[in-house]
Amino acid sequence: MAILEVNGLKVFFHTRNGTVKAVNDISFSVDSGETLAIVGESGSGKSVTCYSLLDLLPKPPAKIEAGTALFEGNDLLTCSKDQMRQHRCNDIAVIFQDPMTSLNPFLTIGEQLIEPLVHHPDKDQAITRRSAKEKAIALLDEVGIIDSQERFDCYPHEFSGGMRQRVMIAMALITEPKLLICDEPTTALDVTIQAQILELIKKLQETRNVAVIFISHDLGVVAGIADKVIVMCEGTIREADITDNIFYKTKDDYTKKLLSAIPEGAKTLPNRSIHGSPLIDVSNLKTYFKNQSGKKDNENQFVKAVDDVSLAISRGEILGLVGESGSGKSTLGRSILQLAPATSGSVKFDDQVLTGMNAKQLVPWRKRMQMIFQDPYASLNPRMTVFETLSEPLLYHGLASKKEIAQHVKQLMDDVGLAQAQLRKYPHEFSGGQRQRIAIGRAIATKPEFIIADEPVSALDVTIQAQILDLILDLVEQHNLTMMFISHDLSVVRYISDRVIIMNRGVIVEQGDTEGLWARPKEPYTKDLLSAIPLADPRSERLRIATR
Amino acid sequence: MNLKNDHYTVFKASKHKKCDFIFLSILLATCVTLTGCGSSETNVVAGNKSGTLYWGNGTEPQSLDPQIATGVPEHHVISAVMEGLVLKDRKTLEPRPGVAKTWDISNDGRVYTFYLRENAKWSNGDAHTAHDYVWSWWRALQTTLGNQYAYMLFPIKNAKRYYDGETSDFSDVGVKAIDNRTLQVTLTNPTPYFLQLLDHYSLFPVHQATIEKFGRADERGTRWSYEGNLVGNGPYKLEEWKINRHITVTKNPYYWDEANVSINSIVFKPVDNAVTEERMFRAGALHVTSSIPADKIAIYQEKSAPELKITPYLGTYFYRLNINTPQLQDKRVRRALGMAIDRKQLVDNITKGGQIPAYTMTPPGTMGYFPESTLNFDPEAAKRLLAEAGYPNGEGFPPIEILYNTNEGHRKIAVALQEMWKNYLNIDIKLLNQEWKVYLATESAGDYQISRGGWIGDYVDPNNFLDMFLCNGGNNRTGWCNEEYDRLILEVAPSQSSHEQRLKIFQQAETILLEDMPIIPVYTYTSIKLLHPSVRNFDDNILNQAMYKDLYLDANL
Amino acid sequence: MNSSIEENSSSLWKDAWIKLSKNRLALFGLAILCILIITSLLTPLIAPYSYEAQNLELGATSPSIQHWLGTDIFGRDMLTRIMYGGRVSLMVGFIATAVALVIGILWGAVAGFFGGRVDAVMMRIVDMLYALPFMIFIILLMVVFGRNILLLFFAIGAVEWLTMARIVRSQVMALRNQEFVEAANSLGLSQWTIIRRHIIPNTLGPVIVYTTLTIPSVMLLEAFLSFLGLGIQPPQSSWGLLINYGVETMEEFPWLLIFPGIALSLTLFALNFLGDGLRDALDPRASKD
Amino acid sequence: MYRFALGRILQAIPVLLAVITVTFFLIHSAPGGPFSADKAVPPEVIKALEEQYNLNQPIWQQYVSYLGDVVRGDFGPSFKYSGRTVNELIAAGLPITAELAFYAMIVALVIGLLAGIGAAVRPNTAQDYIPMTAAMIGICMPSFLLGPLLVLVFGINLEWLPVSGWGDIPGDKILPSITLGAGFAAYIARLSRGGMLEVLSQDYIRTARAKGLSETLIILKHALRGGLIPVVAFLGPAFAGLLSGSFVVETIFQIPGLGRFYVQAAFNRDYTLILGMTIFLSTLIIVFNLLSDMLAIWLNPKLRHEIKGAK
Repeated sequence: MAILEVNGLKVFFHTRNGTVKAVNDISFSVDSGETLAIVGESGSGKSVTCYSLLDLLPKPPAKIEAGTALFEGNDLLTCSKDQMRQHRCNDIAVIFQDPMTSLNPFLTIGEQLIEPLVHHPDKDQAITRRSAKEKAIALLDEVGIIDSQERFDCYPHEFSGGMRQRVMIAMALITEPKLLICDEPTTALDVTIQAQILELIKKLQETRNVAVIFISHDLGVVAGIADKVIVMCEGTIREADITDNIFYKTKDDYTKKLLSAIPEGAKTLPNRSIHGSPLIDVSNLKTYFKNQSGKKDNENQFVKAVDDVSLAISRGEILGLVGESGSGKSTLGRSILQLAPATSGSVKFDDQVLTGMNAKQLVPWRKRMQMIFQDPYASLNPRMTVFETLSEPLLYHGLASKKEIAQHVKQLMDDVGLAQAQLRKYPHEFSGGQRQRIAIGRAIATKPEFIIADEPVSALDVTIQAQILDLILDLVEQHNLTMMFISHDLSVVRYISDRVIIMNRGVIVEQGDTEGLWARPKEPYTKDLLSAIPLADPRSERLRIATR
Repeated sequence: MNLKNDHYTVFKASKHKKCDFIFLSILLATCVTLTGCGSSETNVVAGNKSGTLYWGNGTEPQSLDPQIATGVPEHHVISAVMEGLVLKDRKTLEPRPGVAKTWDISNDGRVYTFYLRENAKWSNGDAHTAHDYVWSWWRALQTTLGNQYAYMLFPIKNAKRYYDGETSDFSDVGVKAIDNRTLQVTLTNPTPYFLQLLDHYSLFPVHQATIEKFGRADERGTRWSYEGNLVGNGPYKLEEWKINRHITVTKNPYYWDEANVSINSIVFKPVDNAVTEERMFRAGALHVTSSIPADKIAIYQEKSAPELKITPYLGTYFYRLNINTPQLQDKRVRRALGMAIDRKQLVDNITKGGQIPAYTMTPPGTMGYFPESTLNFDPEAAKRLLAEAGYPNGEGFPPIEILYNTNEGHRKIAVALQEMWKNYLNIDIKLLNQEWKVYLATESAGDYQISRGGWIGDYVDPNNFLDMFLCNGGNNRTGWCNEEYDRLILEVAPSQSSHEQRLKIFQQAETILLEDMPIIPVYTYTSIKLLHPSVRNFDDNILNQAMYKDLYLDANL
Repeated sequence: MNSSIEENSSSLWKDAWIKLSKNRLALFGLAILCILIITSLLTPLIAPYSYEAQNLELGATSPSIQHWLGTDIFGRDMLTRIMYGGRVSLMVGFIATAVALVIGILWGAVAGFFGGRVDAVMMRIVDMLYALPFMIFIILLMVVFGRNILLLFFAIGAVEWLTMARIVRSQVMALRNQEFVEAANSLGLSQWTIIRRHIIPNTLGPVIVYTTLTIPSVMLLEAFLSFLGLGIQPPQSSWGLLINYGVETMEEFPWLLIFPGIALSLTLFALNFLGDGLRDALDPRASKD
Repeated sequence: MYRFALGRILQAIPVLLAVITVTFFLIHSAPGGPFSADKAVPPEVIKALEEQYNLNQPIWQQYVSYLGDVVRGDFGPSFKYSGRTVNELIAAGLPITAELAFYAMIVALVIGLLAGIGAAVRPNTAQDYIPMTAAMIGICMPSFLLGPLLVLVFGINLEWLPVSGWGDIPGDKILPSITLGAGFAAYIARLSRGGMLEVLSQDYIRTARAKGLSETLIILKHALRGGLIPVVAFLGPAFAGLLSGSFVVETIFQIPGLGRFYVQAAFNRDYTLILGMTIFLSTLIIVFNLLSDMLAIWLNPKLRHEIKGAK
């Protein structure tokens, strides 16, 4: 029997710029014990759908225009505020995407866990702090928090991302809900952690027999756990079916597009690297940071972000640098570009030692090496138009005169695939993919020889990701670039790079030719990484989860 | 839809009433804490019952040592806790017996013999003798003490010589205790106002044992005059001194005239802001104020409120003209400036406190002195004089600057004068105000063109006003010097045998001063205060001096 | 197409203006300010009376046909006085605030951007100035430099920039680790260029709001300083001084307080509306209308 | 935390020394000495006085010996209040000013937080606009205007409250506290509104709501801590402002606090008193800035953790 039945739901956002039809007439149902995945890119309305069920949307501007959402026969959309509190407390729980921001940084996790029990809307159901704590600790054990007794009194920042998401899950489960809504619960996590969390959700669902709505933009992630999948696009349902049908027998173009956008297989373009003296030569590079939270004894005084790394990049090569968060991969990139001061070791660019140069001496070299940053939201100055952003490097390095600048900028816009008419717009007026195009445009403006791309696609939707990867490959080809491509996503790295370096805890674990490494990983860490990649193939995914 | 990027706050209120209630109760609790409970009767009502007088006393007294203190607020407290040989009549200011029951004056007016009361005692019960005066006046003449009123003793024979170090033997000075109850004072010249000086605090006796207990006799800054230490001989004794809060004095049981002291205690409150003081008076916090804001006077006058007391005061408001300013060197210019001031307008519409337009430096009526003046308000004559001096219709007259110390009252007068001179003489005036000490430094250095000044008499005698403008007078500051004037004041006047003759000499000197006009008299001060009707026997006099022991409070009001 | 691109070069300000012109409240504020400024400029031509001519016999009178806003105790027309006072107040308010703004932004931006020792030393200097007795400082300035309206700006600017510097510093501290600053670094831009182009424009929001609050308080500070003898002298006046005098007689002649008070409040509200509008206009992210 | 505090205290020493030095030379170079008066003071008297207070020594010598005294905790005798020491005068005025500042702070916090939180809870409604408009006026309403207005209304017309004094009559502390606190209440209202709006749009508030907590609990427990951090950071500067702003209020209400002493001392050129008070007030300002920073750290578990770690 369906525990939740949504019919004809319409949610519009009434802003001063007009009405956005975020969710436009969708219907679906979930049975208890069943996992429903809602898949779609950002802006597809998948989160809005779920938030509207629990009355978590900001009103205004959001307004539920029509529809019903029957939870065990009661309409969630029209119930009173008190009833809604009851539902939130007893029936439906949410795991949010970002465990970083979804936990209150000012309260201990224990306090946050027991809250709904202690302050239950029904005074009769409220329990004492002591018994709530017992329950919470048991649950923390269940979700895999070690030393739960002590960790109970810790603050969120004292946990790693994965642990925080476990806490979040415990928090959702503590009221023993009948329906669990997971809103991109693994998107912010590393690939190995993601695998663990997915596994945990699956396990808990089975032991507790709860219904799950699993929201994700990543078909690979849902392949292994979903019973049914809904594909959403622009507020409407494109396709709804059981999982296997979606993956293997889809007829919908959009679903096909999603599936095809998942980077798969090796780089298709030839390796252009020129042997001989490398363009970049890093030897024994160490970058340490003063430890803020450690003790002041000599051993732990520094965080060894990059610890004795040597590598070389040939001209024309695309080097993939893979590592999980905290592995030091970004710091390595920044150290090579002299953006983070190296503690020791040397970086040579075209046989010239860069380490130890002052800012002024570096200026001519800066022109020749550039960086593309991860977050297209943060890496563009929000108060500069595209024109200004793109013209700045050109003017600063004297690559174009004031007269020619417009022409140059337009050329750049063409290169990165942006419409010239958008010159006057500000970053916030663009989508993530377009922003990343701007950032790429800025990086290639000075016609550099070497570019470090630091997770350039990890914040993007999968279809956009594919476009940007293709753009990068195009540009590398066109401008004969050398590139270091940093990513945590192994599929992406495999798709784009000639050679791969795996980094963990500041040191290089393994390196080698991309396909060789995929085929014959030597180190256990590499093997772990490779095996954790979720595949958009429900059958093999299920098999993998079962065998682990 | 990215929820994070949305401006609108995710919020709906459900339990609002409850929130508001909590907040309101916090606010209420705070209010209650601050209030205490209920209100009580005003100071005035309570004081009338208990015989306590609440006195608005200007600024916080800086010292109660009569030989160190200067200033009016200090005077008010000191004359409650100490007393001189002679007191003044509360209306006429004629000498009245104080510690001295009677006195003789020799025929040549140079030797005074005082007979002290048998029952004169210090507030600790010690005997109070003529020797106390000899010692006190010796102390008053010690330079190391830094007594700014030492000159008040200079009429006494050899006192100035002793002070200047020309003699080191105090027995040369004309003060002698013949026995415990007889004090003989010898003066250099017959000094008609000498008896008045005895009522000035610089000639009050101090208690030797107490002073020596807390330090050397000539040491400043000892603690002898503080709460719990001070021993005096006045109708009251110092009970409590809370800095910037109040000074309380209570009846002195050892006072010789204790039986006639009616008010049990006086609370002096330092209130240095006239606006606040007036509000306090209205709210019943004070019986007497030390002043009243000029703009409030009219309001009290309109309803002819009995509280408002306006009395002529022994003081002159004037402007100094710096003789060294090129355009002021010509006395015709100075006269023109003096004649182009409509003093009546000024006192009626600006100062509004019943001040009297002044055409002479000495206030009329000072010890029977009614000087005549050649000065009057005559813009036409002023214009002519200015033209004669080479500035027809003010043309070519360089702009001139009025200096005054920062004060609302001075500002208003300067602004009015600026406009009058512009109007009548067509000359440009600029104003410059300076903070008090800066103003003093500027004025003393002669670094000004026109500067406002004021002089309050220390004793009732024309001499006190006219000797300011001697060539080397410390308070002259105008650069003006006239030998004839100096001779009249320093030599001719003191040697006159009769009072009338002496006043004629002063008139001559005053005429010289006004003809040359290094100063422009503007008005004669009035003392303006608010006085609660329950305070009786607070009679008006030109020194604005209350006789505390005569006062009583009428509890029916 | 080409011509439109040429216009792009200073587009933040240009776009801000376009956005501002669509914000009715901000336009209202701007209009009020313009009226005030134009009135001030034209005052010598349009003022109904002389600001210094006294009529002592008339004295203080309440508003009437002849004197719309009444007269002060010298019988001077209040409307005229307020118009002339506005000249001084607006000038002092804008110039002194501008001085504080420039010093405060530069100081705060440099301290926040470089951090470490530079920051420590610069902020300790700010601490010290915070702790200094203002009164003595003013008296001394007055004595050493004499009376000078420039000194007034200096004195006010010297006080007001401290808070501005602190606000900007904390903003910059948050900004300097943003990726777009790092991107600018990787382009090889000089530190100064980064501060000027990337840091300061992004601190404008709080700065503008603080500025709109500073201008009225500067006007009142001017009154205090003029009262102490630094700054303007009678018969000239300013709104602050008029209010100051008005307070003394607010029971007897309330109009002497009310009308200058209204003038100042009007400016305050106009500035506030304009400030909020500007803040939104200068933030391209704020919704566009 | 101790280490952090200690570091800040050590940093304060050069600041204080600079304050002393600048003030010392400033006041000594201001025209007019402590003993100049309207009636010309004879040179003998001036000389005697200067000798007694060591003002006849070279200025640097005075400076060095003053520093020595200060280190020993002796601020010297007041020049003007003959016989009083500076320590004694500060001891008399400080408790009163401190109490006034404390009550004003309470007024500011209670009114400011109520208005600010209330406005943030219902943004863009009357509950937001009215207190925020009032706050804007409050920020610009000088206390020399607000004080007399309150006195006229509550003291004289309604006769509810005393018009002056401090601790003499019950209720005489209300009007001064409100007068002094009002401007700061306005600032706090704006700050807390901004802070609360920021926090209320955070994800973790949504989490709390999804857990079925009541709105009151969400505001008081989840939002308040983070939302008040800007207010806490403002408390240090606010305290400094309260201390220096107390002069006007003390004058209006005739309160015998430090502020009036300070200004009188400046006008009297009472060198030792000015210096003593400057040092004292500077120290207080530094200490309260430190306390407000420490409170902000303590409120934020992450910062607390970092500071603790650095120990």
